[in-house]
Amino acid sequence: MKFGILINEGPYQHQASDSAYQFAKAALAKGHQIYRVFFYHDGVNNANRLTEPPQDDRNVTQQWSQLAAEHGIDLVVCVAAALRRGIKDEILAPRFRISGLGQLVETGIQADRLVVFGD
Amino acid sequence: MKFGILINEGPYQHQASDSAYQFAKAALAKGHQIYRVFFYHDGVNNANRLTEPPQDDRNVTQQWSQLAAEHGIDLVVCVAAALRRGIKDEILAPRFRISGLGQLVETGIQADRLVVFGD
Amino acid sequence: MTILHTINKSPFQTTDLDSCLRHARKGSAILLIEDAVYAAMGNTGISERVGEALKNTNVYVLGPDLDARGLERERVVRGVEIVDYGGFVDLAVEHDHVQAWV
Amino acid sequence: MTILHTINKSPFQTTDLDSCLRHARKGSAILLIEDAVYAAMGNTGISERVGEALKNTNVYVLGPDLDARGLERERVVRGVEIVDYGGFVDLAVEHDHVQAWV
Amino acid sequence: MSADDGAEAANERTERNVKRFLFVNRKAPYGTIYALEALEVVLISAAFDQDVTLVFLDDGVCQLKKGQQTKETGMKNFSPTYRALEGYDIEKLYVEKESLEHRGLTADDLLVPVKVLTTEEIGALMDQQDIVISF
Amino acid sequence: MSADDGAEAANERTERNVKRFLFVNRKAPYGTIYALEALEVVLISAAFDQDVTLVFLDDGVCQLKKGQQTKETGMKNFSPTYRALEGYDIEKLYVEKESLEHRGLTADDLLVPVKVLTTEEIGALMDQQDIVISF
Repeated sequence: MKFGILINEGPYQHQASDSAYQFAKAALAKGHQIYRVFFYHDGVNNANRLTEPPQDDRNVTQQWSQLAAEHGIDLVVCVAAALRRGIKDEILAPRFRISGLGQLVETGIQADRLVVFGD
Repeated sequence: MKFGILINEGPYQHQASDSAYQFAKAALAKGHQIYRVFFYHDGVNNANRLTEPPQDDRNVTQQWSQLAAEHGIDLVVCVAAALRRGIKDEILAPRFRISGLGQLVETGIQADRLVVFGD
Repeated sequence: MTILHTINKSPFQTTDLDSCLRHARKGSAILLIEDAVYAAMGNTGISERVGEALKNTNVYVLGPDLDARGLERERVVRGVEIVDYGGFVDLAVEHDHVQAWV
Repeated sequence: MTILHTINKSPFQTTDLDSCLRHARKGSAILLIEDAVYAAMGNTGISERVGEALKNTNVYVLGPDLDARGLERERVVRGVEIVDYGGFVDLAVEHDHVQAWV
Repeated sequence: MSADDGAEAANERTERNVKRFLFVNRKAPYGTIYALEALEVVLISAAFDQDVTLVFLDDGVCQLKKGQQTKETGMKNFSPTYRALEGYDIEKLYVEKESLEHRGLTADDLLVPVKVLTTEEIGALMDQQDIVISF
Repeated sequence: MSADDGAEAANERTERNVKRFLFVNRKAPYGTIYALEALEVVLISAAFDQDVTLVFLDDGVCQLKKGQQTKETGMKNFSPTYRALEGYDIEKLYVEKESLEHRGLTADDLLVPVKVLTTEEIGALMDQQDIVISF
């Protein structure tokens, strides 16, 4: 089955991105496909490559970059939400790309299920 | 009177930073002093100079930079919270500085009132 | 000592107002800001609770946040005082400390 | 059609669980994740409400989120089923759509 | 409200690759950005020619309150955009009766014409969707 | 709990430029970061030789639940830090009785020794502070 994932909160402040990551890993392990992960609202902050958490903690951004590299997942950051919050190409982590909100609607159309992780 | 202000949320997602800004302006207009504005948790995202909201909306980061320039306000971003969220000197807006959590405790000690704006 | 309690979340969505009201002592002040301003309105499911609170505490609401949400000032519960940001500052000065129920 | 409802906020702090329970139709499923896992625990101020919900809906709770918060699996309300992330995925597959009460 | 629009309409949707999108608005405006950014998604969705429905419940009903004046807070008043939805052929706006009443509001307090539904009817509406995006 | 520690102690605090800091913890751990980052402020405050008190109420009481195991969620288990507070001479930890009971918990469920207070007593404690930082 093809899953779309929507993440509405930034890393660390809320568990949303962690939960979505665990969900995505479990879905892949079961042979499902992740059609796209769309980052909206403060979710765009997950794409900031400058993130540098304490060494004994997970790096949420790197986890997404790596999962995307391993499984060819499309990580899309909403351009309007990103501009508002200062997430631009110059600080974008690997495998993330900035695009329009249409990519979220398209995810809804193409994926079999859309799972939302929020505040 | 000397006010300390603590901001716990990033710009736009929550009203916290807007409310704090209006409070600070009103306090200054009444002849009070803002001892320091401390940015903690996602509040550190207020310091991202790459922020570029739509033209018909306020620029929360610029507002703080300008208010600080006009009134000599100390804008301090917590280093631990900032590292976790990828806010570093290279993207720091004018007049913000990154420092330790001790600056928050010190604000509590030195200011007559500490006002917290959060989630 | 007297406290200025601030609440910023909708009373319909979170239990923050409830918790504040349980802890606020006689003579303290409560200021409703941001999404908490809905608590100041009359004829809602929680207006009575706010009316009760007025017996022991002074309740204020931030006018600019009422206006932003299109809440008519004349529909505010009787006894709740409307202040602007300057009034918020004054309240912070007048009380010994400010406690946010974030 | 059947819906998988997900809730992620503490039932003691927000009204999200209440709202979900009011809208969830007979036969739908509710999955408690993140801070909503407190709703799965027995002997709390809201356990009864969850017990009521079990009559019409299937209630699940995410085990890893229980563990993170130190909530003993044996103290979970009888009838609430504990799943892991793989179980979350299965539930999403089994239902026609997923609706988050964020 | 066409609670069940029948097998014919369903078939037509499948052929045109049209899905039923439900946007669930449950948050008050201004305190958080969800209402504003939700509206941005809704507007974009219009360009995709999908079957779009908006439902406002809990504090979401407050998004539609008339007379919003944000000047003194320094924030942008985005409420006029709700009036623009009709121009994008987004016409299915449902508001929950119980949520309105609990907040002391009636349909007359709202800035756009909406259909008021009961909790039961909203629950039924949710059941009929393909994609639910909640804010 | 020394509800009122008298004029003498108050004078001594003023001379030493010591303020009464109250950290109010009202949020559950892990769902949001507030509990973890609150603890970081508390630890720093110890270095400033202030009069520090921690109060846990509402969902904040859940921060102290024994047996937290975060491995499967991928998050960091920060609960052992509460046990370290004593080493920093932060010993005034108060937990609200009503909040515990409402969540089906008792002091035995908590990972550090605390003093359990009623809502009324917590209210009194709040009144006696100079600085209140809430998370």
